[in-house]
Amino acid sequence: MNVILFLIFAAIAVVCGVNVVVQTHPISSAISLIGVMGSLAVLFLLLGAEFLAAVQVIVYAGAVMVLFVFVIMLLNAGVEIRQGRALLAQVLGIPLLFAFLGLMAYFTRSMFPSGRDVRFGEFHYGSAADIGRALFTQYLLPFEVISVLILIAILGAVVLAQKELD
Amino acid sequence: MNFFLLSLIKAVVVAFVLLTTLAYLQWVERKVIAHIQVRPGPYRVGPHGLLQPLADVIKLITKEDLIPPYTSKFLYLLAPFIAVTMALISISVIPFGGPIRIFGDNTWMQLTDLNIGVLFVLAISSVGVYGIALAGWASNNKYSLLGGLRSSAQMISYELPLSLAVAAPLLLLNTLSLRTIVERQSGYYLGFIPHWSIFQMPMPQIFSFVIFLIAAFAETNRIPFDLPEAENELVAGYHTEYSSMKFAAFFMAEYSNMVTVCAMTTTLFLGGWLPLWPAAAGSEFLPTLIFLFAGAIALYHGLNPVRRRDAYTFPAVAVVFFVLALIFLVPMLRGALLPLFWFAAKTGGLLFVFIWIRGTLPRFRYDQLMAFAWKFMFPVAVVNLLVTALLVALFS
Amino acid sequence: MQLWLIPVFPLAGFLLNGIFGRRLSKAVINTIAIGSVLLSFAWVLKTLAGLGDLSVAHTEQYFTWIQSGTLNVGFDFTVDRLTAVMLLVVTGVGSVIHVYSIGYMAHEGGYYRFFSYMNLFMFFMLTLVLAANYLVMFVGWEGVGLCSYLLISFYFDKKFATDAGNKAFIVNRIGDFGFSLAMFLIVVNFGSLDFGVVFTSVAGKPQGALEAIAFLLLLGACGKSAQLPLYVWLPDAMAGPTPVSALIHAATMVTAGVYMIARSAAIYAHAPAALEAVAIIGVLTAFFAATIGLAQNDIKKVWAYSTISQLGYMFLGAGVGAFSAGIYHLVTHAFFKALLFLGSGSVIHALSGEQDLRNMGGLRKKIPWTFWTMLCAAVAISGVPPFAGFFSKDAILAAAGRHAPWMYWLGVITAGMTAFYVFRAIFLAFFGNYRGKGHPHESPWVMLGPLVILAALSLGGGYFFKVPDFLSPLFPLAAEPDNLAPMLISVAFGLAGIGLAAWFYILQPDLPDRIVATFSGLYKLIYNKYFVDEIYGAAVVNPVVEGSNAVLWKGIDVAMIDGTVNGIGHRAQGIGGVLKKLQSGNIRSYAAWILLGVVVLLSMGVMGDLR
Amino acid sequence: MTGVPLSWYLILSAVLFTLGIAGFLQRRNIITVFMSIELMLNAVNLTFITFSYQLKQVNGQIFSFFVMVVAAAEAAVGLAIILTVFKNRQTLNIDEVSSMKD
Repeated sequence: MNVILFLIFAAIAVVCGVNVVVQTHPISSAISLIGVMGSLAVLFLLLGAEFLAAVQVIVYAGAVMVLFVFVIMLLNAGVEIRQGRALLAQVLGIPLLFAFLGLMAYFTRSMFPSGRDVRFGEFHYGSAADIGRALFTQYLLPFEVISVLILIAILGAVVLAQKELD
Repeated sequence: MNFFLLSLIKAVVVAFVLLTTLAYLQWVERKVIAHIQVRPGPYRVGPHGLLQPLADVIKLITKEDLIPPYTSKFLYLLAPFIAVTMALISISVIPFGGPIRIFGDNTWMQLTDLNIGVLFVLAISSVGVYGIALAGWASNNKYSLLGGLRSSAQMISYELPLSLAVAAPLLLLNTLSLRTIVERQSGYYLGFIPHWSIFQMPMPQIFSFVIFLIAAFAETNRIPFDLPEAENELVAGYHTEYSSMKFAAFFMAEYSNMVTVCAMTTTLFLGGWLPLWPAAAGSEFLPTLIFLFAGAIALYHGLNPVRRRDAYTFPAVAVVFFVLALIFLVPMLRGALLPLFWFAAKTGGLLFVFIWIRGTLPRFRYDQLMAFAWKFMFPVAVVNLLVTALLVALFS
Repeated sequence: MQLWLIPVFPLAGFLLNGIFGRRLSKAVINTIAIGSVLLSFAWVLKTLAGLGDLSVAHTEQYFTWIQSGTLNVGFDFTVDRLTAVMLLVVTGVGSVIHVYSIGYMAHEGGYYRFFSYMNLFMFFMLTLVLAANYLVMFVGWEGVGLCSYLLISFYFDKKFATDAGNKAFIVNRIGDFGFSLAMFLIVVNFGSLDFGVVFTSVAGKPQGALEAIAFLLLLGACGKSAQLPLYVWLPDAMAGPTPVSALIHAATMVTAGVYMIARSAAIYAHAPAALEAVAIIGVLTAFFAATIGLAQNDIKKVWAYSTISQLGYMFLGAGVGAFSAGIYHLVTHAFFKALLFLGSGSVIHALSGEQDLRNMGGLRKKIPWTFWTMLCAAVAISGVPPFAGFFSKDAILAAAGRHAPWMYWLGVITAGMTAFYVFRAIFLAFFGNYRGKGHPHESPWVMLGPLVILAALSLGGGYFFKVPDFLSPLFPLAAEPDNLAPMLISVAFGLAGIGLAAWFYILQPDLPDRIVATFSGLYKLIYNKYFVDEIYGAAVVNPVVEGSNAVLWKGIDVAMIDGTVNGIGHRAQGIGGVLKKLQSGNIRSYAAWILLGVVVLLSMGVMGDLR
Repeated sequence: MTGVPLSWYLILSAVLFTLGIAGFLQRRNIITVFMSIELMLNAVNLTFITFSYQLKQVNGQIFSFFVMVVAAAEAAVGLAIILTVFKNRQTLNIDEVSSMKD
């Protein structure tokens, strides 16, 4: 059951991920990315992070990606034009990517040869209460700092958007 | 395998009831609005137009299914699918009633209970935006696009006060599971004031309730916040280019969202399936009384018919009501049906408010809508949340 | 006693008028500006009335300003009898001049600006006077310099006015430089800047240090009070409006140097060489400026040189040890010189801006109030008994006579010249036939009122305000030998000067021209103010400018500093020119580079067994 | 029930991350590039949560939470910047937005 669920959603994630890269229309990429996020949320659930799974959907799929879609619609972004001068990226990109992937896989295999198997329900420290307790005790300072960051981001977005209106 | 079988049965029952409700909700809406506007409403198909939903469904199914040219076909088809799926899915975590026994198994009148039920509903509803946004985009129509843009901005904006309004009662109830939420609202102050969130000490969540309800109007694109489908500006908004069953899907999604939102309001603020006053004070006989009263009225109209056929239809309705009243007197069934009655009564009352407001209020202008969300609802919700948190921290 | 309120009233007036003045009506601006100064004056009176006989200084400490090591400078104010005299002069004469300004400035632009600057000046002047230590005094010192600059350049659309402002500011810098050095020396030697501490511990300090401090303070005083050799800015400062000349450049600010030397009397008492220098500078300045004043045709320039000359008297008084006589002359001079300026302002006002004496004449009948009040001032400054100038000048000359006869004689000759040039101006302006073109008209009462008040003070101020007696606790009076001869001589010289002026300019109006023709060389020398400005230009200003140009700018700045910096820049540019090929501006190639780096690092990890 | 080896999750994460890089390298539309970054962040989140499971600690989830918050902030500001760029240059092509090079 675990394996089946993992394989299904991993496959969805990878297919959607590939789609993000190969689709030429930004809105198709965006939809595919939402697919990746959704399947990742399920994987989070499998890993016992139920709160984060919900947050993943609410924040990423529900807010961030809606913003993306909104901007794509607003700018009426069309199919992208394939013209560029990034010779390096074109030539070096693909081989480098494969090298990177291979190295990462090698590391993972060699560093975690006998990692514990993931079984749904074995880990149950991911509830909202656990996250909240950690956030408001051990990670209180980062939490406050990040709230200030959010505030700054809001102000920045407002300032930028305001300038656009003038 | 009992688990799966039970779940299947429950799912089928819930789906059937929900879909029927959706169909008839539309009839109810047309009737209520008609009466608000002093006209009869649907009247031809069946007695008092009772079969109108069926006729509508047949009409929609048999209509020509148009796909406009120069559109992204995949997205065009995906949009109504997303809309209706996301709208229907959230009903699965709503508890309709307490524990019951079916075929010797203990179960709950709820499809499933999640630890993060509230977050689940929020997540699903936030994904629901895509249905409308993509429909607007994929139709390749400027009115649709404007409708889609408006709805995405509107729904993102109103999600904030909505979530903040949800957070406040959660501070009181201390759980995210919807079933536990209802259970923690049981009990009475002084023997008659229920422990519902809107009454619960130390901070009655009346403000949250109002904010949630207003934000819910916006989230469901209902008047006075139905900017995405403002007829006089945008033809029909995001579903201008949709026809036949795809159009019906959007309609279903809208009504289903309404039902979900009302059910969520009931669960979060109005104590779910819990009765208004204690059973000891006779709350268990209320349904019987109501149905008896309704039957008596129907019987009276049947005995004094305005039209000839009323002499047959009204007595028949009266009989149905009397049977219902009797069913509520059977002790074995009453235990299962009373929670359902209370849940349906509360949800139905809220739905009536939705329809009532649609019949009464005009539409906002778009900038007013946004200003209202950000400059009024959001601050009020934040203040409410802070005050609640403070009081909870001080008194519990 | 809330001493701080005294300067704060004008400061409030400055802020109100400065910030909101543009939108206020003239009536409101007047109320704020004059009201604040009058309030200040009233508060001075109340304070002095409440402080008793002031034989002991009354000090108030507000807050610690600078705390550094053992040095502790507080923002403190103090009042003793010297301060009291200065406060009365500053706020009293200041109030009168403010009232006068309403009439004089009525038709000028920048009305609110003028009054806000005037109030700011009052604030700084009162701070200077009230200061209980050298640093707070320096604040006021610099502040009045700033206001002087601002008001000289008041007509900032005229180049000569802004040039004059710059000149005043720059020349004053030299003096301020001396003052700050003196302060440093005081800190080093005394460890404190408080007057009380410094003056009580002055005995026993090294003689050299005290002389140095005293000389540096003298340099500062020379700058502020326009003494040789730093007097050159004052004549040009007449470019400002006449009330400014009266208030700042005659009555108050320029006397700050005298005040400061009198305040530092304890130091000078132990620095005889510096004190002698004060006397010499004073008497030479008095004589020198008076000679220039003989030949000036611009009425305000005459008073300017007269002011320098009278300031020289004050320095002389201080330098021969008669500090109280110097302050006495400061007070009377404030009355009659302010009156002369205001009167000439009234004349200028009557003639719609005409300042040249040669274009006046016969105004006696046309503007009688102005004439009579100015005549009062003229007799006062000429030392005619029993008017104000007589007492103070006589006190100074008497002290000078006891100190050194040559100073006395030079002072007496100067007194004669003073009487001559003052009456020359009076006769040229008010007697004879009218030589101008416009139609003179008497000034409004708001201007004449102050003139009358000041006239009364000029006539009776010397007799009624016996400043030396009042100051005797601070500066003991010298035992005066009962000898009337010096006094009679100086009075005689003064009357002779008046008579000579009358002979030259009323009885024999063509005589001056013949004398000028005879001594044309000398006349040109005097007329051109001994070419001092030109000499300074050639000897100081030009070498500095040229030197800066040739050495500092072209040599050091361009060749060395710029050369080094630009050289480094060029190198970096060269290297960057090669490296910039990497910076294609294409973000995707940057990403590719980063990826390359990551892959290289990972491979190194694999090879180096990162585990 | 058999479990899924932990390394599968990590490799999935690596694959998604690589896909993100690929999108960054190959795509020209600024918005798509931005989405590729989001994809990479998601991949990293998966890694964090996997390690959280492995170490039986909640810390990894907290990090992941912070990443999401930062991503949200970044999206808001980034999209505002994209709007401004589009407003000023009428293009979304990342290769044409290169005036910093000179």
